[in-house]
Amino acid sequence: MGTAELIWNGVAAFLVLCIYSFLYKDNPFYKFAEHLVVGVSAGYFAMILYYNAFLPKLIHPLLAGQWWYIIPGILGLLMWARFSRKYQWLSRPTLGFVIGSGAGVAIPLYLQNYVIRQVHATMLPVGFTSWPLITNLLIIIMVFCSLTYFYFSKQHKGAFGAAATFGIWTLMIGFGAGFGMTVMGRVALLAERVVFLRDYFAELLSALF
Amino acid sequence: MSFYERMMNLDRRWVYLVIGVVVVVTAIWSFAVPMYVTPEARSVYDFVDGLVPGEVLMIGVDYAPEVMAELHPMTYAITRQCFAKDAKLLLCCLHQNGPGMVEQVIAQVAEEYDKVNGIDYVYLGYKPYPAITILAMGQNFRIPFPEDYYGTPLDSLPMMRNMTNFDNVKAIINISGGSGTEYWINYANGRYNAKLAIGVTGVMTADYYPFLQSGQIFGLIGGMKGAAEYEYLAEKAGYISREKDQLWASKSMPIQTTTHIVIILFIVIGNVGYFMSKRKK
Amino acid sequence: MIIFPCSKAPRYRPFLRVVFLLICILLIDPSWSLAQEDLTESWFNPNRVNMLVFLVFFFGVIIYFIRRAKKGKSLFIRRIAGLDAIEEAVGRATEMGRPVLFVPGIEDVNQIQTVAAMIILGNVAKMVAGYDIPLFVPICRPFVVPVAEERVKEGYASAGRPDAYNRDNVRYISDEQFAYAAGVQGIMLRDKPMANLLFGSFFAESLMLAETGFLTGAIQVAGTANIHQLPFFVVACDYTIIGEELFATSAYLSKEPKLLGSLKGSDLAKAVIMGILALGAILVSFGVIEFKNWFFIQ
Amino acid sequence: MRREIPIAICFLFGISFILEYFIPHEGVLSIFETIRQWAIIVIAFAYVLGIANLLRINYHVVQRKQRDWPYKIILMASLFFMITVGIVFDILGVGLGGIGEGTIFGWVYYHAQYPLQSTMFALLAFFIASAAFRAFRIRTFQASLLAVTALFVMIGRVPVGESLWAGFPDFTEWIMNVPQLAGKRAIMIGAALGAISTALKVLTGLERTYLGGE
Repeated sequence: MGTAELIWNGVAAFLVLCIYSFLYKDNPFYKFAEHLVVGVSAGYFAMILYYNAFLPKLIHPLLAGQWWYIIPGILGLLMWARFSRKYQWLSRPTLGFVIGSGAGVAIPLYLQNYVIRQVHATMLPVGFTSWPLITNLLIIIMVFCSLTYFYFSKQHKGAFGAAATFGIWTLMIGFGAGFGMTVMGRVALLAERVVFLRDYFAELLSALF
Repeated sequence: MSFYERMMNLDRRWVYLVIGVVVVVTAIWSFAVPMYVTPEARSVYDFVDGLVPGEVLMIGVDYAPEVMAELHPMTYAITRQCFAKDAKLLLCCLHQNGPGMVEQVIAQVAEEYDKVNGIDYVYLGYKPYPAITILAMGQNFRIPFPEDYYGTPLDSLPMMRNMTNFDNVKAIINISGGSGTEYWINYANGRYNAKLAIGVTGVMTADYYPFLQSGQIFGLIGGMKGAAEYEYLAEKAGYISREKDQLWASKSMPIQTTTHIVIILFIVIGNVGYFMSKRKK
Repeated sequence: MIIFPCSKAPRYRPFLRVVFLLICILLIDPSWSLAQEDLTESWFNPNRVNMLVFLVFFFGVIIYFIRRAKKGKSLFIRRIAGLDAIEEAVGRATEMGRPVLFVPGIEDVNQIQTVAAMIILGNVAKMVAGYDIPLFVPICRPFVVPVAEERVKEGYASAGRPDAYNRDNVRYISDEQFAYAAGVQGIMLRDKPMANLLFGSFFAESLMLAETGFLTGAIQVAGTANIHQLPFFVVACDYTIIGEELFATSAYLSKEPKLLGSLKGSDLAKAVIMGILALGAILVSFGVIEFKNWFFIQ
Repeated sequence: MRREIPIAICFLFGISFILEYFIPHEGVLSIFETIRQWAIIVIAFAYVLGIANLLRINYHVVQRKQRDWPYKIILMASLFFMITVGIVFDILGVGLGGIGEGTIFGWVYYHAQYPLQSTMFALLAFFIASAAFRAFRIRTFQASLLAVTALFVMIGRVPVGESLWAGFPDFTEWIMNVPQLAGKRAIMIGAALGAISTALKVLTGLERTYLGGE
């Protein structure tokens, strides 16, 4: 590691420690790091949008004579009508475009991936003769009861209520499992950071002495 | 406040401190962890191990530097194993922040094994819209990737001469930190019947067991632990070695183990405190 | 509509029509068209007939129930617990004179969850308006800013307090997930809101926000349809609105009875799905797989 | 008119995208792909609104010398710095401008933004521990289910689990494949139906609150 890199990595290590100081309590170092990350990332995104969206998706096609790109250009400019109190309403068509196309794309995809595919996958052979069949039956019962929990047209009382309660139990087991599975990934992130600090300080010590 | 109540309401900063100390201490003084290999990770390993020299394996790398800690070890281990078996490798990247990272991996490992670009491996590079790209590759690799990452036309690469689409690769392994996996399953496997295995982050692992169960994927490497299992197998066979610092996920396993134990202990302490203080009342 | 068989009990009529329609389609399209031919020149994808049927059915029932509600027929919808939780949290904040924080998730306004969050936001603004406590709305995507501003302004106006609206409280923070989380944590730590309402599409930052919120002693109500983040909200928040309840809450809060019709519609769809599931499982158990195959989407 | 035209646009684009799902025609797909790209362009324009909002609010704080105002200067300065080295330098042709490796922008990304972000992300390791410690109490039956499952899965995920009980991996897998899967499916189905019905109300203009008041 050269001196320049040692200094740059020192900056990074200092910022890492600033963030971790938050774990003790809010303090000026954390505040500094917090405001820095917000400012830098806002600038970073401006870059990303300028270089990956504005230039290649609007300016370059327009320069290449694809005149229809003027439409998104106008829609985009209309958003700036928000700066004026009087002409604010001009930004609404753009909102309509973004929200409408978002909803339109989402509807068939949600139905396909989260409803029909799931229904298809849940139609499992059931029975009482072997363990896999019993497990399948259990899956279907659990899906049923959990769906009952999301049923709004009926009070959760009696047998219906019992099913919904069993449904919520299923959900809780699922949440517990989800939590347990995630711990490892989060610890991996911490380990990566600690290894970074460890290696940096080892380098620093060997450079100094 | 009684002892048990104090135990129950321990300040969170003690939890943080203990976790921090344990992680740092384990990072400095490591120890060996016994390893159990899950069948879903072993089946990926066994498959790659069964490749005959000259056969082509495809790896789809779809992740950004943020999840490198968990996924990079898998990419490295599989690439090394594949080259050690003298199999050929076809790579592509469907995540916008990934292409440079993949290039690094392949360049480094190819050098280790004296493999030549265009003959022993081809790196196709990056294209946006994974769904469309995968569908197109199912027809012909040349539709989305007329040239490889370095700008050479595919037709002038010796390895690509007899390769049209997924029918010409033995299997695809997708290593992914996001939704790209869905597309590989739905399109590469679902539509074109390509043999598919995946390596995903720990958070995502749970989502893909159903596909393993239904046979849509033949193997699954799940998160840091899956990567460590793979490294364990690869090390035993001599494809990677601890001396050359080629095991990363395994190095993190002691930290995982101690941290998990600490968290579990804290949960137990909290509950003991809760029960005992309730009993006193 | 005449060709559909009608039952004497009108309650079941829509259900029977759907079943009838499904059977018709199954009869008309016996190949289940698992065709693999090149479709790049055709105008309809026959592999997706099943999707079309569901879409038409689902749209049909929703519009049917909304029209029924418009006609003034009363529809029973059970009380949604999430609503009480929101009201209670806002109530506590007003009692204590401390701010309310509303976090609308980190996705753009073209995500339906964000739209649902915006609907809820308008009503929270209405609740808060009368009490002279600030309502902070930190935002992650610039496109959400105008929508949130409008919703808050309108909420204050409809409570008769347009003067209480402070434009500076709807704050764009950053597009970057963790920079945004850092900014929201900053608000939590230093402005000490009493009620943290987290609604919308959340990712890994969910637990950072919920834990910091807990630290500051706020009452927290969270709601998301992102399954992977629900465990963390359930663990760290006082009340969690799960999945569909988020949309139900927004429908309920919009206070227009006709919009509740959509809840009825999706309930009916759920009932049909349960029926299909049961039927499918039984048929598959007896070795009949054609019915199941019909639900396969390419 | 101020409301009808936006709603009409919303409806038009929404319905077209639904239809697109059913049309495999290559020409049509490429047109829709182009329109999808438009959304990205429009968002780039909206970003200026975001930056303006950020600057306005922070400028107010500095101007009125409100709490923590010196930090707001840091925030604004770092924002301007990034934009200057990223865009202005590039346009003016100053060396080290633009984005990518070997630019000032790249250095700041690798040595400030990336470590800051990944450290924020890594804070989760601590939060997940404190949340588990606090919340996983055997208070009610539901809470116990949550806590016990989490505990089992956590033990099952580390190699130690297997040495405690050989069945741990299988047990964890069963939990993932049966109750976890079933619960997840039910939430997915319900949430998707709720989302679709909300989307439909938005498309048809029944739900138009997003447009704001007159």
